[in-house]
Amino acid sequence: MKKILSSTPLIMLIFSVVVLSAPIWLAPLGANYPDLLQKFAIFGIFAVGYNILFGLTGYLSFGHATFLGIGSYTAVWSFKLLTMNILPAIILAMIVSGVFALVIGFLSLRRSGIYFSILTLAFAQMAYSLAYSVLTPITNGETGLQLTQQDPRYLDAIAGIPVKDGLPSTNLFGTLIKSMDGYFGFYVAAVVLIVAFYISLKIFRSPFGMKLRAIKSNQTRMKYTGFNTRPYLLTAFVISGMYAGLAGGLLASIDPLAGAERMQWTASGEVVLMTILGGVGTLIGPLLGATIIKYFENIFSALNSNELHKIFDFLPEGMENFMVTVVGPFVGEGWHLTLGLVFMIVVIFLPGGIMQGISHLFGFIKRIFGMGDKPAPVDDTVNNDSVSKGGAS
Amino acid sequence: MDAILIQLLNGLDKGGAYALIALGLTLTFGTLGVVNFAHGALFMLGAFCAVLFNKVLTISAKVKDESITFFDAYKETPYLELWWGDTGATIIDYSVPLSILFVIPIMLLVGVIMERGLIKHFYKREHADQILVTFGLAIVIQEIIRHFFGANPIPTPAPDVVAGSAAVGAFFGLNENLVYPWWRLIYLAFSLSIIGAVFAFLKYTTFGMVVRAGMADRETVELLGINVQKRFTIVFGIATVVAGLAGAMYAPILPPDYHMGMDFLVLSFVVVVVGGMGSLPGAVAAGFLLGLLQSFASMNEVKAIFPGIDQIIIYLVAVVILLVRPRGLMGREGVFED
Amino acid sequence: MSNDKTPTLDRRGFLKASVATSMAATAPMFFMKDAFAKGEAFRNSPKADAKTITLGFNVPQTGAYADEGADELRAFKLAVKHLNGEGDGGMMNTFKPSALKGNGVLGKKVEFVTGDTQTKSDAARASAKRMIEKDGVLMISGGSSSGVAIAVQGLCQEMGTIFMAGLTHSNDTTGKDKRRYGFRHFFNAKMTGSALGPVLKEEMGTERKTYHLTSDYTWGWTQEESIKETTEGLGWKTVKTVKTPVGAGDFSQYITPILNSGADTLILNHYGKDMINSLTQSVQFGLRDKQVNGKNFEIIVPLYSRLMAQGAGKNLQGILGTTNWNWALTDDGSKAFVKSFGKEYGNPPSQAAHTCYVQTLLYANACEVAGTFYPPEVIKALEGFKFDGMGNGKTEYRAEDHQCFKDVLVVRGNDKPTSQFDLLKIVKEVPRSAVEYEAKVFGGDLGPYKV
Amino acid sequence: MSTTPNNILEIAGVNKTFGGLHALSDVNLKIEEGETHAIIGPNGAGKSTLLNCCIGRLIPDSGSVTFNGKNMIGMAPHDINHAGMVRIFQTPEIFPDLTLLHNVMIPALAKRDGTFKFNPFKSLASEKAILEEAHATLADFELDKFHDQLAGSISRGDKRRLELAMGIIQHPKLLLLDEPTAGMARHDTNRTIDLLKSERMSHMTKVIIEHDMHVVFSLADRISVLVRGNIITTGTPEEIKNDPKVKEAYLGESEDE
Repeated sequence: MKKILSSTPLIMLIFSVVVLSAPIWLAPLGANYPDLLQKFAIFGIFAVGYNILFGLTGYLSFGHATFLGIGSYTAVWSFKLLTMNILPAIILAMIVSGVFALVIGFLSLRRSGIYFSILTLAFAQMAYSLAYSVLTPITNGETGLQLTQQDPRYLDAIAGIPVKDGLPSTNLFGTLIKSMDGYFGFYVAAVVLIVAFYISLKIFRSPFGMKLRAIKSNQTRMKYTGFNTRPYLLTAFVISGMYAGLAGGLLASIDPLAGAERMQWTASGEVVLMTILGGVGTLIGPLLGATIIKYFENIFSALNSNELHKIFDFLPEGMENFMVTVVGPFVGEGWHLTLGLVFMIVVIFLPGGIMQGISHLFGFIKRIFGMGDKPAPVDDTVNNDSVSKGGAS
Repeated sequence: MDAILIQLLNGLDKGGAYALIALGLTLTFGTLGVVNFAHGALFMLGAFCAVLFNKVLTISAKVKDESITFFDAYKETPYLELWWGDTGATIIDYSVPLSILFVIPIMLLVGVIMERGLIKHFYKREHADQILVTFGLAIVIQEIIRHFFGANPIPTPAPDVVAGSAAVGAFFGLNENLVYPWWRLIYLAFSLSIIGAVFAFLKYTTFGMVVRAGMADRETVELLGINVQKRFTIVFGIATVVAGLAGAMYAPILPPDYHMGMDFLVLSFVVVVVGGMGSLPGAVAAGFLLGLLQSFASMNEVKAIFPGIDQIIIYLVAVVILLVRPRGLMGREGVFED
Repeated sequence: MSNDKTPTLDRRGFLKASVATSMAATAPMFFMKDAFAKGEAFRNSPKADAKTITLGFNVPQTGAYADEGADELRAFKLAVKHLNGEGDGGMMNTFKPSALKGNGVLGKKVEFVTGDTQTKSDAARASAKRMIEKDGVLMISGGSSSGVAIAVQGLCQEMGTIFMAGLTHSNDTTGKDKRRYGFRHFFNAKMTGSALGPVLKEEMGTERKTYHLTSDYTWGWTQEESIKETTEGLGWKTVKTVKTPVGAGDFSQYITPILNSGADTLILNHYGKDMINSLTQSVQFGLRDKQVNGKNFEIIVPLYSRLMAQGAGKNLQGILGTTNWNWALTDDGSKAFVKSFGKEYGNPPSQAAHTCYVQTLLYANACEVAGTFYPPEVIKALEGFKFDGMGNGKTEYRAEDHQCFKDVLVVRGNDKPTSQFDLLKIVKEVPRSAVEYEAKVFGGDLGPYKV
Repeated sequence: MSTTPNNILEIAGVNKTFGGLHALSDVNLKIEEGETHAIIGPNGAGKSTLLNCCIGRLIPDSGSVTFNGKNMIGMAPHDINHAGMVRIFQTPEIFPDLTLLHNVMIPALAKRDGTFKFNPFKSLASEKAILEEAHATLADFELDKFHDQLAGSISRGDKRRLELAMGIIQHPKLLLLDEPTAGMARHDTNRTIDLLKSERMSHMTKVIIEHDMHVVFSLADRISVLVRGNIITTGTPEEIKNDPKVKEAYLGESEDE
């Protein structure tokens, strides 16, 4: 039973169904509109990739948004210079961010622990500052890199694609998918997410992934066991950098704009928070973390007293007003407060992030119904893969 | 030449501020082994103690503005001045330095509550967890401050006598254009004395010796066993007070707003790490080094050669130092490396 | 005219309904890029029998401009109230020529949704997309920075939703990045320069040496360029222009070189927190007490915002700058608005609030004039629209670049404030003719009506 | 013992100082293939320093370490491992966050994959040979019943045997054991002795640092005595037992053993 549930094809099947049906089951939460669904998928990719570095090796990078930003810039430049087809844009985004990750990773991985973190942070801050100001000819600074009608788009010109009035839209081979607008964008991102998740799953369950986890557990031992740990770390760094580049490229593919703020330290911090919130080193956790943070950012921030009244409509009037008054400070402009509280509550009560809460919950259910050793669905590997806590430093 | 001199002074001034802000952070790192992302928020809280003190002192009577009927204006003269005359006015004028008396107990209380209530449960947890919980706390503190004070910066002036500039150049018989704000000179002196006081405390008291032993080897502290918990609380309290003092005295230079802590957070981390984790002299040295370099990198002559260098100099130097010296300027092996 | 349109609205309404009900399903029509599908149905077009329409107010609710955003939101709510015929009507009573009836827009009650731009392009676009995709808004307004305005404006062009910009001062918004679907009521750096020119000449003569500290990003650069153009036109010399990083906090290292530069005028091309900090610190460095070249050293802050100016406190007193609007204006429109806003919220409106209120009314009016919500028609109604009674005198929405042309206020930090709101004193209302320029100087392309 | 010694490890003239302290001075030692060689000596004699110099954790100030005919000095730890010299640490160095099974799979993979191999798409479950060997090794060490427990959660004695298993699975040419029974109860010590004498390990060349003379005399073919950074003598257990220098060094220096 356990074996079947943890088999890769089954996990992938369940995962794909869950992801692709998101527009349906997210409807009650008011989160089923295209833009947010796209953000879920894209930041999910970012977090899943980040987890390959942080979750497996324990190296806490504070500069991964740099690669996301570089991916976005690369993709937009591909739209400007080459073609509006998203495939070359995304591939180029991954290559270019991979190259940057190789250089930054090579230098930063000469140090470990917090020294590594600060090195990545320093590189990221330099990239951000330069992109915001001095590199404006490449990045268009604060406004962000945008498409214009006059862009050359050499490949499209060669292919004889006519220039229309207004800005062209990104597409996949012109006819296959005409535009990345709306749900199309989501489904493209969702398919990429499924592939990205599959690769992450394979890495987690490969000897390579096990070695990365061993590095996290005891790097000194790895060296005396005959492994050169630096190339392993660098590979993980570059893979996660390319995931970030992929996410950045997708962001630009769906909405062709790339801004420097995507590379700010707060953006790098966000992916760290997503990963920890969901559960470091678990397969699904980072994805959950990304979803929760993006949900707060987009839905909680938009609630105002009008909407609250609608939500609490079912209560008697006195209660309704009371609830609106109580909840009011935590939504709308107060959404940061709620997010801060969620961070604290999760980390205080669930040291392993939300995934730990979920596995506790399944344990609880099991106990109540006196069921056997049936594993938690979807992500059985979580239990094996999750990091053990305590004893740090 | 004059330009270099004044940038030197400016660099020292900046360095003093950086060192002071980083001091508490490195203390928490070194002794408690906690990565405190709420340190910036504590700095901000200190500044808002000064703001609050000023606001309380300047409470004045509401008057109806006759010309416009919908809002209340406030009388020019606060109650304090009405009651105590010139004495009251002087107290208001000196509200920022006086607020120190008020910052110390408040921040100590905040520190103790924070350590007892939250931080102590995170000593044995992973750094990632420490980051998440303190970052969450920082956001919560920020939002509470915003709720009461709004998002805009609040002017918190220095006393009138020191609001202007000191003729530094004339004093040393140099170019008389060489002036420097009094308050910044005071801040430099203030940070040096606080740094000195913390060092003296650690060096010449038995308590300090235990703490230093702890910074050198955390396990030893635990083995000592005698009231280690209490000492940790006090150390955290000291770190909080230092952060608060740094913030309160900074208010005249940078009108405080709820987000100022986050703006300083990254910088203070860079200073601490460049100095070497857990090394107090390292943090001070790194503070001054980065302050001076930033000052000189901002000179027009330098920027003409390297455009944008002033924006990245701190990070560039951090990268170079960390690549050349594995543990920063004065860090020791094994601290925060896993 | 509106009667003629009714059947079309019906058909559109039907299409809209079918789209709406097929949410989450895979109906192929959902994947159409075109905002205007068959017929003249357009994105979020309201059903004929719909009682309400929704507008989207996208303002910074967190971050440095949160207070400004909160004030914008107050103005929007007030505007919605007035449009729906509640309250005292505010500037609806002074606005002319007005087609507004006080029964909503085209007989439909106005509702609104809000969102947080965080003063970040990505967040602002995400928020705007949510409004368009989820909440079905017809128009988006708000914002407190040019980067955000340009980013959202670009998005709105693609989505076929009208964007009525809030506070944005960069020349680019209606210059090289102008869009058919974007409209700006606020003034810009170019107009600031033109307005300041005569006052500077009058007060400081023609022989000055200026030193610029400029925020190192697009808005800073355009303002520096515009001010330089003006001052050099007066015969002033520019000693040095220095770029400062955004959010530097401590500007001392950029201020110290000024002391020895031989300049006698400092121009701070900073906004928001940067402006407060650089101004506070410049004053601490004794710049205003200095005598250079036999003249008093002067500081100029070309773009003022009263809300932000509060943070600079006394340092602001006597310093010249410009503003789009000030609550102390005494024309009927301003008075009506200040009264209405003050009664509602207990404090006077900021210029950001004013511009957002006006933008909302202008959009509603354009819909009434066009007799439809169909964006191309509404745009045509706005383009070249001339109006008065909105607080800035006679105003025109220029068709070529969607920039409003109106009088600009030159103000000075008040040295004897009578209340905590009385921070700026109006020095001069520079007439519209003095700040006008040709649309083509900035280039750019509005793009198509239909997207 | 053997008259035609095939020296697998030759330590010649190795010096190491820490500050002013001479941890090792002019140490010469030859380990013959197939033998079990014990190094004994009082606390602080430099035994662990000597091992560290062999496996690349420390670099001697002077002298040479030749393993299998190759100079080891300056080589990275992972390369020394691949040359066939494997060390078992005094305080167990395992992977506490991994299961026991994975703990022994890692060294087996190192043996097969070399210092670096990028194979992200190969499934762990498909590593049949490695899995089999890992299970067999765990079984040899009576650990297989814990194979899916985290290594950090087992007893200290089990951890030490786990580390031994991790060393054995690499089939090293030379196994360096740093006090394999320190801190163990008598029962566990005997189990360890039996293991080291088992068929699987008895022919493996081993260097053992040990305080417990019972262990030393049960296992060692030859013994070297290290005192204050000097090898004072090397010989068979019988020779050492009767060597007056050794007696003097031990009785004069150390109170317990």
